[in-house]
Amino acid sequence: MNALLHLHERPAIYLIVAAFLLAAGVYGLIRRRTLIGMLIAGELIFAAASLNFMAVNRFFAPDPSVGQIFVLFIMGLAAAEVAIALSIIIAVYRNYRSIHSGDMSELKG
Amino acid sequence: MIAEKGLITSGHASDGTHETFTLNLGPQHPAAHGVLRVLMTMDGEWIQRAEPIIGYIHRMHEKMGENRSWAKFLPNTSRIDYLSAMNYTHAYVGAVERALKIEVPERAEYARVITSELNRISSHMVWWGALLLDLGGFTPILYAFDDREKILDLLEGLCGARLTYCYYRFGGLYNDVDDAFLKGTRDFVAHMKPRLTMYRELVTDNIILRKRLTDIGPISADMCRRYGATGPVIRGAGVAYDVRTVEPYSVYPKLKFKIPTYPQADSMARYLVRMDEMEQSLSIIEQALDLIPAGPFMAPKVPRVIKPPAGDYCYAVEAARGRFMVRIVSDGKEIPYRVKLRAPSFSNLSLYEEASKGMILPDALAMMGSLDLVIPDIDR
Amino acid sequence: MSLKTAIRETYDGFKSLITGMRITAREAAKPTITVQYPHETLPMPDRFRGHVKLILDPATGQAKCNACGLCVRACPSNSLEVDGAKREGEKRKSVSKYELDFTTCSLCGCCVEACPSDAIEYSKEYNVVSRDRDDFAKMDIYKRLQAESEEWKKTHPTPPAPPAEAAPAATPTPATPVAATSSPAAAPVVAPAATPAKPATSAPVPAPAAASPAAPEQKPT
Amino acid sequence: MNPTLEQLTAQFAALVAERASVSLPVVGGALCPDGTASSVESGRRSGFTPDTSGVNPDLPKPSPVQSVAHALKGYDLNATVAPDQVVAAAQLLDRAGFGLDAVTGVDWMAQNEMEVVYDYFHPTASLRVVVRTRVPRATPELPTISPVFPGANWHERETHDFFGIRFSGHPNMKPFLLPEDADFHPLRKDYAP
Amino acid sequence: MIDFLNLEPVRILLYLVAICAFVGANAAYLVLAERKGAGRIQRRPGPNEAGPAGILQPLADGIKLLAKQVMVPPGTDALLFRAAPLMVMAPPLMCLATIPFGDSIVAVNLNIGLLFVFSFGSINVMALMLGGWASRNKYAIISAARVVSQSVAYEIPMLLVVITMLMVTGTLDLSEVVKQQAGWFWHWNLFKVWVNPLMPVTFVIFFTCMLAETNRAPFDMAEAESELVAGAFTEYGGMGFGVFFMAEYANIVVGCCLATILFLGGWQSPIGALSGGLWGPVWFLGKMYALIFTVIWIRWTFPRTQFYSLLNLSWKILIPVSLGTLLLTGAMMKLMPFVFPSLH
Amino acid sequence: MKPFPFADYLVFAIFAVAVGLTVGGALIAALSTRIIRGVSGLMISCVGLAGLYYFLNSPFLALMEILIYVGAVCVTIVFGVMLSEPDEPAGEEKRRHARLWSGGALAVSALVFAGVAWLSLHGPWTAPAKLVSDGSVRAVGLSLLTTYSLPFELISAVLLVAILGALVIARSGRTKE
Repeated sequence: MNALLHLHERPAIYLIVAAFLLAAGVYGLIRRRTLIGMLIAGELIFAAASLNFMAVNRFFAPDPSVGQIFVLFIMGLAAAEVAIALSIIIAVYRNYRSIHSGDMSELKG
Repeated sequence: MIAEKGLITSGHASDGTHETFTLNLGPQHPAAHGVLRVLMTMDGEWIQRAEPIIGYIHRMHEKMGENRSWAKFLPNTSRIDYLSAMNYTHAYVGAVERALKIEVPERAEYARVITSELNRISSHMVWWGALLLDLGGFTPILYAFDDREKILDLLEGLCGARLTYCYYRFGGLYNDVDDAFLKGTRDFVAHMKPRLTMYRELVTDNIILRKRLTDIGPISADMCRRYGATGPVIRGAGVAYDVRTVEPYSVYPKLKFKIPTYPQADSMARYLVRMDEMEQSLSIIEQALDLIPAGPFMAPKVPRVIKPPAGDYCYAVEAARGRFMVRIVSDGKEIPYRVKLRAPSFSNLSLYEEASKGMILPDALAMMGSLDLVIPDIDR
Repeated sequence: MSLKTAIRETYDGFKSLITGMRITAREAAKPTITVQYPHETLPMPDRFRGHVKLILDPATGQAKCNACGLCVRACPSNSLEVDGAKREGEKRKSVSKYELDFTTCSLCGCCVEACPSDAIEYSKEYNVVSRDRDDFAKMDIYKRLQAESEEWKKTHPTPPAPPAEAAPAATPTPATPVAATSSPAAAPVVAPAATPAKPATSAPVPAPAAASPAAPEQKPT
Repeated sequence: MNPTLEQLTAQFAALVAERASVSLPVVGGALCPDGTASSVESGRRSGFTPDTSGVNPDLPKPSPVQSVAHALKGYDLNATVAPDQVVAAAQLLDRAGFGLDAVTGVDWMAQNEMEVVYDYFHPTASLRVVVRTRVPRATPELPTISPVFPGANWHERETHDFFGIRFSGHPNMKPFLLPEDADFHPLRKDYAP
Repeated sequence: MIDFLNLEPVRILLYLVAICAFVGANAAYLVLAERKGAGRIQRRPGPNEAGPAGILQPLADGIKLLAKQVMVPPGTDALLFRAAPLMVMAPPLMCLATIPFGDSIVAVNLNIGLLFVFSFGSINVMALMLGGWASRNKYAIISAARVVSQSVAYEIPMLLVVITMLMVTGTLDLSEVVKQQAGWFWHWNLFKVWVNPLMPVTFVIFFTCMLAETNRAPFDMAEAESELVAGAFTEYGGMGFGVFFMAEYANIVVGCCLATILFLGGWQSPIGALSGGLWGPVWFLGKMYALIFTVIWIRWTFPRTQFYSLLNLSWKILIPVSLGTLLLTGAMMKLMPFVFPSLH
Repeated sequence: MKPFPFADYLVFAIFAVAVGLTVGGALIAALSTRIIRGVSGLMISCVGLAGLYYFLNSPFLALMEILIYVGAVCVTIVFGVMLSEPDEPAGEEKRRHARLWSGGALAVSALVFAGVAWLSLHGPWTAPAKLVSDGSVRAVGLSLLTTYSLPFELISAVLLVAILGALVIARSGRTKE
């Protein structure tokens, strides 16, 4: 019981949750057939990475600001990625009337 | 753009890159001011095509005219455009008088001009408030209604009704203008002038309103001509077309007034025309109050049973929304053979489809507000 | 657009906004203008066109109407139904039924204008409410007159013995005495019998002084 | 160009020259002092025969264009044309700078005809022109003038609703003011509700 | 931070209850105040039948809304449709937890309170958007699209202004911000023209952005009645609509609280004394309600702006000007370090 | 102030809620068929993640997570959803094929989960002897502007390029102004 109450002070739980987020992201990436769905799955993977960073930063890093800085960078990258990806998705949608990845396979050079 | 299966019919625009959807604006919509339906084909918020669909309160006034005597049609004329009922009655009464060659006494003519112009002011006030309501300003309509109430009280004291006056009769008036009315009208004119200044400061000068109306909804003079748009719409396109001067009727030739025109042909021009018209109407009323003679208010010999000689007769007046014309066709009987009501809002709305092409939704609604539509007038 | 005009425009725009707010603040400081309707009412203008009502002949306590039917013919919407009967001891016909279909009446006033004997006028009643459609579809004007007539009888405890002679002589008398005599008692009559749900306060100002506004002048010929 | 339109052209030219430049108000009647000439009720009509919609040269030619006193009638010029000439008349008036005011019909049941009336106004001159034509009641059909005056679109739809007059070539002859399923034409004299 | 939770959960719970009550009462009575204010401006009495001077009107409205069936129209995404009102109500409640109403009257005295308010405030957009989208109504969807472009456009100048204020105050702690403005009213940030000569302009920008972020007239694009019927809430009835409505007022309260704290000295009195104890909330609420009254006043004076001029205003005027104030403040800080004692 | 007696339980409850939101949100994001619910799942997951960051001693990042992910990323994705038609096409694929796909995906992700979890639990983690900074906002800010100033600038450049790129790509199709 005591162990359960201090769960939030154990690194393992964070790492496992991060692993789960990663797995969910991977599943989504494989399973989703629309570009936006894939984008969401990608965001989950980013979140997994961030959580890992933070957990390691909190429990194992000598300088607890480094992990936070990296998570901030990840957030910035994620925002940039979303902006670009969505603009691409919209451009694709305009041209192909669809954003299903299967339909994209007919793209020709 | 926004496509949802089953809910939004998606189609392809001509260039193939934009998806359109259909927006049913009305028959119940806050901006329609009645039961007007506009079927809009939208590309996002951009209008590709806006087709007004009318007839939801069609009452077939013209058929009603064909199955009752000439005099019995009088109450109907107040109910076509309930906001400028005086003008409409004037046109019908004028047509019958023209057919019967009745000379209307001068006192009655001046009274008609005074009441018609009061009616025009009250109509423009409703338009002003309603336009501001369309544009999201809530307060002006209540100020306008406060002032309009004074007009309605005057007219109610005169003829007993506030909206559907039925005040004119063939050859004169229903009852005489009394001193209380004349004095009340003078007081109203004095009261109204500073109020118009207030209107200008509160709304016309407002930067938000100017941004919303300037350069929005251009309707060129040629377009007005081809669609038959009259009234403030054509005057807002720079053409000084006003029935009061083009086909002078009643005692208007004896009164001095300006026809406000603005050449910009946008919504702001139409707005300013109406605001100026209120001032001009006040000046007309002042002059008419000074000029109104004593005397009878009914022509001496109006037949008890009206039987206009066979033929067709037109009579047009400048109603608040534009040229209103009554064309009566008589076959010499007690009952009209045909009454055609040429309603100004009908023609003013008919250009909406062409004018609203490519506009953004709020602008199109602002333009619709600047046309000053009265739906019963369109549907008749 | 140069910077100067931009700044100028911004300044003007801002000033117009401030002006607008000043005006609404000024208006807010003024007293309210609305009339709180059920609690207070406005006086009705003399010429107000309510539904028609029969005029009581002050001399006889009976209706002036002789059921000639001109009003029925003048009505654009065929809302009137009038019937007359010859009463005992009277030379002319008098009204025995006067029904108004208020649901179709457009209050145009054609009937009042058409009446040759000035026997009908507009009531000042605008608060017409009922739960029953028939109260309007078959508005019994004659019954109201009878109620008025009863009131008249109370104020005139001894009705003149020979009414047949007095009646025609009294017809041309101006209408003002009617109001003078009947106005104190008219209030309950004006409030329609068919309005049980309505509080008594909502009755309009009872029968104003000049109840019959210059009736002879307003005829077209 | 047939005589009607020629007359119309000539009179327009004269009238427009006279009035368009002058500042208003001018009341009509100068050209036709008696001003009572009217072809409506007299039964005189344009050269119309039921089997062909064109002008029948056998019929005596009425004077198709009349000047009318504005004070008496409310319009200045009254032209009666054949059904196939309405478009030409509209084009003529369009070139002269006129605007379309209204299109409407009159059902002359006694003569078994329908009259279609086109009202034109001039935005700057005090000049109003009425163009009339007649079609048989059995087959009321006319060419549309909506390509010339787009405002006629609605007026013609309305006239079709009320009278059942078909305007061939009209882009959108759907029911307008009447309900979508209305199969009657209320302004026909034989219509009983 | 975790110790903090250990110590004061009861206090926080109590405060949360109090905040819920505060928001509820405010939302209810601001509606009444709005209607009364509109009535005053339009020279009519406003609601005056329910209770003396209409004081029970919110109660009557609430009962009416509660008694109505909550309709979920067919074709909607029922789950999101139901979730959106909750999502829209949660952020202002959270935000108010960090607002210091007085010297020590604050639920959670976060040292990054300002960030807290903004991060939770950003959820609001998402909620409106989901509500609009889930309604599957064309007007609602147009409104949702407008909400996004509008709040994205106005979040930028607002955050720029807030960054300016951050530079001036040097802290994200809202209580600290207020404490710095102690003394007479010229110590308020609004009047600190020696720090940044454009400070009043900054305040006007903040206020404008606040109006736009809360979808208030003249920027009420999201629920432009005459265009989009009721915008994102078109399909909502009963309490669903009521919650959206309350959330709008709760957001106004939050926005005005923030403006009070950042610019008008929070709970500090304008005369240099009488700030302590119960005087604090009095001053704070006085300033806040004055701002709210201005918001109401503006709504009933102006017409609605055009959508693209709204965006133009943000992108072409507010963002450049707020960037300008930001740079100016930075330059002033560099050039005149003596006016920024907090940094040295 | 006296410590609250059930504080530990409360903390645990809040922690459990945070973990639950993260995991549940991720599940919704990965499994839901309607894309708009996927976005909502992502949003829920981010809120839970913010709670976890809070427990990891960084309320600053918790708020940034909400501000950026919920306020910006999710809103942008929903906007993208509104602009296109992204719902999964139902019944287009053969059911067996679909089952195979999801089975495969499930296997892969389970493998990933197991592997990463094993690695995380059995990795050579050692707690540091002493901390060089306290990890506060001030410390983060200081190192952002000193040690990590180059990446910081690079990130801002990336963001700028992303904005411009997004503008260019999304604008090309639009002919109207």
